[in-house]
Amino acid sequence: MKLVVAIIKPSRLEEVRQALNSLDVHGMTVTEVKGYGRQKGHSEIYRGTEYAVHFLPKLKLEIAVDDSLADNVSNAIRDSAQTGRIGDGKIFVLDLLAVTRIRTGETGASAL
Amino acid sequence: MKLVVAIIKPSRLEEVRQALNSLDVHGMTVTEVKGYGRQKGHSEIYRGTEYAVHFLPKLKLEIAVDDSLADNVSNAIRDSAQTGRIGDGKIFVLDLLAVTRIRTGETGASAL
Amino acid sequence: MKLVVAIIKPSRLEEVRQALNSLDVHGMTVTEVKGYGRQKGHSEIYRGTEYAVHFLPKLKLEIAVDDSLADNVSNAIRDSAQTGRIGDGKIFVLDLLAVTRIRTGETGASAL
Amino acid sequence: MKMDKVLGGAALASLLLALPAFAQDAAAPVVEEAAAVVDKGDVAWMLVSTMVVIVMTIPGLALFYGGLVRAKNILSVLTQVFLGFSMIAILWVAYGYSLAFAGPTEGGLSAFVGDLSKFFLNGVTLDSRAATFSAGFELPELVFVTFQLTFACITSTLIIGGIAERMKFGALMAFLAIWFTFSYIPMAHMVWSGPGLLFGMGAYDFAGGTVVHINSGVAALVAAIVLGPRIGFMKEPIPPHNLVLTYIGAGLLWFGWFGFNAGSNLEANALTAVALINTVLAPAAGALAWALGEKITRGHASALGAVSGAVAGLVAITPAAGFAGVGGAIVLGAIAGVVCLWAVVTLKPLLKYDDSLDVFGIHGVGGIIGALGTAIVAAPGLGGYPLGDAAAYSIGGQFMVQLTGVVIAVVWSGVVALIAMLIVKAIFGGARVSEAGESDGLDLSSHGERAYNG
Amino acid sequence: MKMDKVLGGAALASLLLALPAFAQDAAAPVVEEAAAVVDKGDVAWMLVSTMVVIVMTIPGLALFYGGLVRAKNILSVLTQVFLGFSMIAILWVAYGYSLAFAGPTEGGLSAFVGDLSKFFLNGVTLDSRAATFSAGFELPELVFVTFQLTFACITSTLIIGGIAERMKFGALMAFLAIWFTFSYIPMAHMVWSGPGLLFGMGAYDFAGGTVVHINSGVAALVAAIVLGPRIGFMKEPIPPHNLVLTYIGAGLLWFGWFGFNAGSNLEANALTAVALINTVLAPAAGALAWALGEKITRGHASALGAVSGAVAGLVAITPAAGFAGVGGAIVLGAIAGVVCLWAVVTLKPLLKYDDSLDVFGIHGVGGIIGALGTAIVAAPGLGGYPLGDAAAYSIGGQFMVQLTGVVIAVVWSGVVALIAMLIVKAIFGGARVSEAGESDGLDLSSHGERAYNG
Amino acid sequence: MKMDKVLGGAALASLLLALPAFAQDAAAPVVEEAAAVVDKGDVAWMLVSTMVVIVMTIPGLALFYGGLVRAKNILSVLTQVFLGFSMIAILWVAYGYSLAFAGPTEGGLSAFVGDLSKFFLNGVTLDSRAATFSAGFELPELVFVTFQLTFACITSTLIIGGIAERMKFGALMAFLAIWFTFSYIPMAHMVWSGPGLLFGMGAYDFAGGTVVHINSGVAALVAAIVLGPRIGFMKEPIPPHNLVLTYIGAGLLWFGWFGFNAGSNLEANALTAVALINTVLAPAAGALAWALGEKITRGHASALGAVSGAVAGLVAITPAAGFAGVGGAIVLGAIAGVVCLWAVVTLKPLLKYDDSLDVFGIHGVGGIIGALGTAIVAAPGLGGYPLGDAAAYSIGGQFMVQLTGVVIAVVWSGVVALIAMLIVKAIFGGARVSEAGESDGLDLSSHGERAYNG
Ligand SMILES: Nc1ncnc2c1ncn2[C@@H]1O[C@H](COP(=O)(O)OP(=O)(O)O)[C@@H](O)[C@H]1O
Ligand SMILES: Nc1ncnc2c1ncn2[C@@H]1O[C@H](COP(=O)(O)OP(=O)(O)O)[C@@H](O)[C@H]1O
Ligand SMILES: Nc1ncnc2c1ncn2[C@@H]1O[C@H](COP(=O)(O)OP(=O)(O)O)[C@@H](O)[C@H]1O
Repeated sequence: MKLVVAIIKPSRLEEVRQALNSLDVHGMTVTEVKGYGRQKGHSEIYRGTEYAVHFLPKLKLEIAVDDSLADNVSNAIRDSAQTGRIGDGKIFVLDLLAVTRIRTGETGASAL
Repeated sequence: MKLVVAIIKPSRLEEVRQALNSLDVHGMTVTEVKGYGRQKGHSEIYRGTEYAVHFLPKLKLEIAVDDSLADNVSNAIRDSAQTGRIGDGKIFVLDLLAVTRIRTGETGASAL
Repeated sequence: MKLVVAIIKPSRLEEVRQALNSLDVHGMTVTEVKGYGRQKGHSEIYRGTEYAVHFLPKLKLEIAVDDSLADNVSNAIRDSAQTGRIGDGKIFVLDLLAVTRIRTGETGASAL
Repeated sequence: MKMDKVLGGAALASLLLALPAFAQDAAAPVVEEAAAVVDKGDVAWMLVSTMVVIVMTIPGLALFYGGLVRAKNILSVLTQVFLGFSMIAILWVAYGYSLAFAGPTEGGLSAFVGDLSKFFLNGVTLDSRAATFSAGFELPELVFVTFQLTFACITSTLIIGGIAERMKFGALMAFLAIWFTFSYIPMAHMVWSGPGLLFGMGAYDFAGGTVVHINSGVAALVAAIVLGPRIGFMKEPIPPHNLVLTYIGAGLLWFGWFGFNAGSNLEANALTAVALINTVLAPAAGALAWALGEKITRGHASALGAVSGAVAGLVAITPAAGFAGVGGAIVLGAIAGVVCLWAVVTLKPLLKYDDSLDVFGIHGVGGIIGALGTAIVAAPGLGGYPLGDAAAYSIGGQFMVQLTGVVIAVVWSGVVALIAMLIVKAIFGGARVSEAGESDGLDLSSHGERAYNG
Repeated sequence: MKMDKVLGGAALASLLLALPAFAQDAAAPVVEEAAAVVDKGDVAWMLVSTMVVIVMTIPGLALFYGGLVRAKNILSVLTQVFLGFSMIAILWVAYGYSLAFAGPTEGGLSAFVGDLSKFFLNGVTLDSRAATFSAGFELPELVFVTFQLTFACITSTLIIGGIAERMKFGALMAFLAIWFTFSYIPMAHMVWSGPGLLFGMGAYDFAGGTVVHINSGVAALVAAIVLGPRIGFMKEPIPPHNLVLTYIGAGLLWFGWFGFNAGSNLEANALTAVALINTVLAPAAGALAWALGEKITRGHASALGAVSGAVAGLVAITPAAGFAGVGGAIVLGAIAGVVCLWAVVTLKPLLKYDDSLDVFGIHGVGGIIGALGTAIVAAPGLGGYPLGDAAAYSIGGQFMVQLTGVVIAVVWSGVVALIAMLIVKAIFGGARVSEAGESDGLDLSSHGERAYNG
Repeated sequence: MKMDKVLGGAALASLLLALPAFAQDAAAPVVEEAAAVVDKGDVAWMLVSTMVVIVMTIPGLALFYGGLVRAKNILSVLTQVFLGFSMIAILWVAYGYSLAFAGPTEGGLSAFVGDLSKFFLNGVTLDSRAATFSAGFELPELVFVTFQLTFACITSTLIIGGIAERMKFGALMAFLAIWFTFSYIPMAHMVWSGPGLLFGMGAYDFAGGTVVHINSGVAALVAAIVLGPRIGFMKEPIPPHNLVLTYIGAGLLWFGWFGFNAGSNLEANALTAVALINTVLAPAAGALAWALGEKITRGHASALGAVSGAVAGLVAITPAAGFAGVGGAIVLGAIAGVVCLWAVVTLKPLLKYDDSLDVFGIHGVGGIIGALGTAIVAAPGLGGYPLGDAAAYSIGGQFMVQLTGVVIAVVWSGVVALIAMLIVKAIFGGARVSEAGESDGLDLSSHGERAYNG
C-alpha cells in the first residue's frame, strides 16, 4: 500500500475530493498547514512595522491507497489541484507497511 | 524503527495516551486534522443556506517506535481508541530510516 | 528521495528556515502540532479545577529532499533548532518513493 | 426657527393640535405664551441616545456583519463600516444636515430637499433650538444635529452588508457618498422635515423604518445585483466565520436601538417608555418566532436564527415604536420574524441575488412590514397611540399613506443606488476587486493585513 | 395607585416617615399637598438604567458564560440566554408584572403574590405613575414596568450557568417559564411590593441580592444536581474555551450593574451616586481579594480569578448598594471575593455537584454574604445609610430580619426548582440531551450550527 | 466648599466672571442670591458619563491593547488593566480624591497638591456639593468624586500599553501605585483644582489632554525605555494576534470618550453637545487622515490604521472638546491622525524604543498636538468657544500657556516614572519576567492560564 501525501491550495479541496470520489477513493485526512516554497509571500504592515510573510496557507491531504491505485490517485490530484500558478503544491508518495481499521480491527487493503 | 500514525476520535486521546504509557511509550506528536471517510458528516444551515459538512474533526497521532514495539503500539491504540462506531479511524505504519534527538544529537533507537 | 520530518520548538522556526536557505533548500511544509515527551507540561487552574497540560506546542516541518542532501538537512536542522533544553524535538527521516510538482506535472528530484 | 423632526403622520398643524395628548409630563397645563424651555433631563436622554446609536454602528453593526463573513474578509467589513461612518459623519455636518433640515418651508424643491444655508453648521449656535413634540420643550439644536448625524451614518453603513466580500474599497466609499447625498438626505427631508412630501402626507415613521431600513435595504439589493454574486456563491459553502461576533453585534444593535427608537421621541417622558418597551418586546417576539419557524421547518432553532429574528423585529418596530401598544409590538415583531425568515430562506435562493448578509431580506422586507404594520398597530382599538384625535383614526386611510411612503422609498432608493453603482463602475474601472484579490480575501488584498495571527 | 418598590427595611409607613432624610435634592422643603411631579432627569436616568441591565444580559451574561464552556457548546449558551430573555420579557408583560406588583394591598395571598388585574399591562397608560423613594417625585409607570422587566429576565437567565453543556433546549425553556412563575414572581412580590411578606418584615434588599442572586443561585444548584454532572466531569479537563469572551462579558456585567444597582434608587440624586460608587468599589475589592487569595494559595493571580472576584463583589454589594458607605462596600466586596473563591475551589469539589459555571458558588454564596452583610454595613457608625432613624438602627435586629429573608429565599427557590425539574423531566422524557449529543456538543446537536469556521 | 474642576484657562475669579456666557440653559437670568440647585438632568448625565468612562477602560482599553499583543500574552494585559483599575479606584477614594481636590485654597504646597482632609471621603455626605461651570447649578459631590475616579483609573491603566508582554505583574502594580500618587494626583490638582498651578495660569484642558494623555504617554515611554525591548523586537514579527478585539476596544473607547469629553462639561446643556459632536468629528477625521496617509505611503488603508487614527483624533480633541467648533475639531483630528502615523511609523523605529502598543506615539504625541492646537481652535474667529471675553482672546498668548503646561507635564511625569521604575526594579529584583517566562508568554508564566482552548 502507499500513502499519497499532497500539498494543495485550500481553494482546490472540493475539486480534489470530487476527483477522488470518481476513483472510488472515499477516505482521506486533511490538515491545515503552512507552505514555504517558490511562491513568494507578501508583506503585512502593522502600525508601521513590516512583516514579510513567507508561509502561505495550504492543505495537506493524506490518502492511503492500495498500490494499484497510487498512480491514478496521484494523477487525479495533480489534474484537479492544478491552477497553473506558482504555489500549486506537491504530491509525495510513501510506502505504507500496514494499515488497521480501528473500529473492526481489519488490517491490510480491506481496512482502507 | 517504525512510525506509527493513527487517526482517532478526539475524545479517545486520553485513553490512548494512558495505553501507550503502560507500554512505556512516552513520546508522541499530535495534530488536529479533519477526516473524510465512511462516517457521514452532517449538514449545517446558516440563514437558510445548507452546507454539507463532510469533514469531521479527528486527531492524528505520530509515534516513532523501535521495530520491536510497533505491533504492540498498534494494538494498544486499536484497543484504546475503539468505540465500535463508524469513524473510529485508522492506524498506518511507515518505515522510519533515521531518528535524531535534537537536544543531544543522539541518533537511532536511543533518540526515541 | 527522502522526507525529513522535524519536530521543533516554535521559537526556532526562523533559525531553521535560514539554515535551510543556506543549504539552498527552499521548500518546506509546516504544521502546528502538540508534542508529548520527556518535557514536563504544566498545570493550569480554572476556577479551582486543576488541569495537567501534558501537550506542548511544537512545529512539525516536512522537507522533501534529494537523497544526497538528506544528511545535511538533518544536521542543519539539528544545529539550528537546538537550545539544549529538554523538549527540543526530534528529526525523523522517511523514504520518499515519488514526488510530483502539481503546477507542471514534473516528477522526481526536479519537482522539489 | 425650529427643527421639524416629527413623528410623521400629521402635517405640522395637526401635530401641534395633537400636542396636549402628549403633554403627560407637564405638571401644569402649558400656558399659551410661555417661552419654551430646555429641560436638562431631555438633553441628558438625547445625548445618551446619540451615543448609543453610534455604538450600534461601531462596533455593533460592524461585528454583526463581520462575524458573518469569512475570516479572510473580516477586517474589510470592519474598515468599511469604520471609515464609512467617519466619512458620512463629516459630510453630515458639511452639507447633510443643512440639505435635510434647513431651507424654505414651502415652494421650489422644498418637498424634496432643503438648502445649503447651514453649510458646515453655519448659524447653529449654543443658543439655537430644535422643537420637540411637546409644546413648551425644546432641545439645543446641536443635540438634534448630532442625534440625526448618527442616523445618517448607520443607514449608509447598513448597505455594506449587501456588497460584502467583493467590492473595491474606494468604489464603496464613493458609492456611499453619492447614495447618501441623493437618497438618504432627500428621504430624511421628505419624511422628517416640515415641508417634506411624506411629512405633509401624514406618513407615520417614528424612528426611521422608511428613511433608514427600506432605504438602505433596497440600496443593498440593487448594489448586490449590479455587483454580481461572490465567487462560489451557491456552489460552495460560505459559512459565517465567527457567530460569537455576530451575537455581540446583535446585542449592541439591540442596545443602540433603544436610543434609536426611544431617542426619536426627543424627550424623556412616558411615551419614550412606550417606545423603549416596544423595542424590547418586538425583537423578543421576532427572535422567538424565527426560532420556532426554524424548529418547525428544519428541526433546529439556531443562534443565528434567534439574533436574525430579533433584528427583524427591531426593524419592524422602528416606524411603530411610539405608536404601538405592547400587544401590537409583540405581534408585529413575530410577523417580521416569520416573514424575514421566509425572505432569506426561500425568496433569496429563488431570485439568486447575492445580498451577502441579507440586508434586503431583513432591513428591506422587515422595514416594509413595519411601515405597513404601523398603520394597523397604531389603531387605538388595538392598544395603539395614534397622533391627533384617536377616535378619528382610520387604519385603511393610514395604510394607504404608509404604502405610498414605501413605494416612494423603494423607487427612489433603487434608482439612486443603480445610478450610483454605474457611476462608480465607470470611475473605478469596475467596482469589484480582482478574482485573485477576492480569493485571497479582502483583508490581505485591499487592506494589507490579517485579523488573526498565532 | 402607586408602585411599591422599596429599599426594603421598613414597612411602607416607616418608609414614608424616612423620606425627608432622602430629600437631599429638593431645593425647597416639600409642601405637604404638592402634587408629585415627574422629573425628566429621573426618567432619563431610569431609561438608561433599563437599557444597561439589558446589555448586562445580552450580550454581557451570555459572553461571560459562553467563554467558560467548550467551543462546541458556546452557541447553545448564547441561544439559551437570548431566547430565555425573550420569553421571560414577554411573560413579564403578560402576567409577571401584574402578579408581582398589582393586586390588593392586604389580605388573601397578598403577602406572597399579586393578582392578574394588570394582565398584559391592562390599565397601565401614559398617565399612570409609580412612586419613587422621595416624596414629591414619581415615575411614569411604564418606566418602572420596563426596568423591572430587565430584572426578571436576568435573574432567570442567570440559572443557565448551572445547567450548561447538557440540557435539552426545550426542557430548559419550560423550566425557566415554570421557575419564573412560581419562584421569581413571588420573591419579587414578597421583597419589593407593599403587601409583600419580607417587605413587611423590613428586609433590606436595595437592588435584588435576595430576589435575583440567592434566588437564581439556589435554582441553578438544584437544577445542576437533578441533571447530574457533565460527561467527564472531574475526570477530564473541561477548560474554558475563550477567556477573552468571559472578560468582555464581565466588563459588560459590571457596566450593566451600575444601572442595576444605582437604577434601583429610581431617581438621579446623591444616593444614586452612593450606589454607583459602591458598585465600583465592591467589585474592585472583590477582584483584588480573589486575586490575592489565588496568589497565596496557588502562586498565580489569574484573569478568570480577577473577573470572578469582581462578580462576587458585585453580587454582595447588590442588596447593600444604597445602604453602605465606601468603607463598607470595600470590605463587603473583599470578603465576598475570598469566600466565593473558597466556595468554588473547596466547597464544590467537596460536594461534587456540577454547577457548570458556578452560579451557586458566586451568586448564591455571594448573595447570602451580601444579604447578611447589609445588616452590618448599613450601620451608621460604620458609614452606612440605614432607612429611618439612624440612631435607632440595630445591627443585630436587622441581621435577624436579613437571615429570615435568606432562609425563605433558599427554601422557596430550592423547592420550586426541584419540582420544576421533575415536571420538565416527565414532560420531555428526561432533561438531558443524548450522550452522543453531549459529546458532539450542543451547538451541532441542538442548534445545527457551529460557532467558528475557517 | 466647592469643587473646582474647571475648564482651565482662567483663574477662579475670571471663570466666575465668564459664567454668564455659559448660562445658555437658564431660562431666566440667574438671580444673584439664588441658592444653587441640583438639576436631576445634570445628575443623570454625569452618572452616565461616569459609567461609560469605566466601560472605556474595562473592557474597552483592555481589548484595544489585548488584541495587539500575541495570543500568549492577552490575559496578562487583561488582568493588568482589570486589577490596575481596581487598585487605583480604591486608592482614589482612600487618598487620591482628597489630595487632588481638597485642601487649602492657597499657600504651602497648594499649587501642587491638596491635603488629606477627605481621607476615605471623610466629610463627603449626601448633602455636599460640587460646583459646575454654570452659576446656579451644582452636583452632589459624590457624583464628582466618582466621575473623577474614572479618570484616575483610565490614565493609570493607559500606561500598560508601553510595558506590555514583559513586565512582572507585581512590579507593574507597584509602579502604577507610585506613579498615580506622585504624578497623576499632582497633575490633576495643578490643572483642575482652584489653587493649582496650571489652573492659575489659565491653561485650557477641557477633558484631560495634559492630565490624562501627555501624562500617561510620557510615563509609558519612560517605563518602556527603562524596561528595555521585548525579546525579538525589530528582529522577528510580533504581529497583533486579534485585530477584531482591538476594533471592539476602539469602538468602546470611542463610546466611553463621549462621557469622558462631554461629561467633563459637568452639565447637560448645549456646550455638552459641542463637546459631543467634536468627539464624533475629530476621530472621524483622524481615522480618514491616517487611512489616507497609509494609502499614499504604503498602498493600503488598514483597519488598524483606521482605529489608530480615530484614537489619535480622540486624544487630540480631548483638551479642546468644549472650546473648538466643528471645523476646528475636524482639522485638529486630521492633523493628529497624520502626525501620530508619522510618530509610530517613522519616529519609533528611529529611536528604537519598544513602546509596545504605542502609548507615547498616540497618547503622548496626540496629547501634545491637542494641547497646543487647543490654543488655535479655541479662537472665536475659527469658530471656537474660548472662556471669558471672546474679543480679547489671543491665540499666541494662550499658546504659550499651553506650551508651559505641556513642558511641565512632560518633565513631571517623566521624572516620576523614571524614579518609580528604579524603585520598583530595586524592590522586585528587576522589573522584567524571566526570559523563559517571556517566551512562554505571560499568560502561563505569570497567571497560570491560557486564553484559548480547543
Ligand atoms: N521540498 C519541499 N518539501 C516539502 N514541502 C514542499 C517542498 N517544496 C514545496 N513544498 C510545499 O509545496 C508548496 C508549493 O511549493 P512552491 O515552491 O511554492 O510552488 P510550486 O510547487 O508551484 O513550485 C509549498 O508552499 C510547500 O508547502
Ligand atoms: N484511505 C484513507 N486515507 C487516509 N485517511 C483515511 C482513509 N480512510 C479513512 N481515513 C481516516 O480515517 C477516519 C475514519 O474513517 P471512516 O471511513 O469514517 O470510518 P471507519 O474507519 O470506522 O471505517 C476518516 O475520518 C479519515 O480521517
Ligand atoms: N516517540 C516519539 N514519536 C513522535 N514524536 C515524539 C516522540 N518522542 C518525542 N516526540 C516529539 O518530540 C518532542 C520533544 O520530545 P521530548 O521527549 O519532550 O524532549 P527531547 O527531545 O529533548 O528529549 C515531543 O514534544 C514530541 O512532539
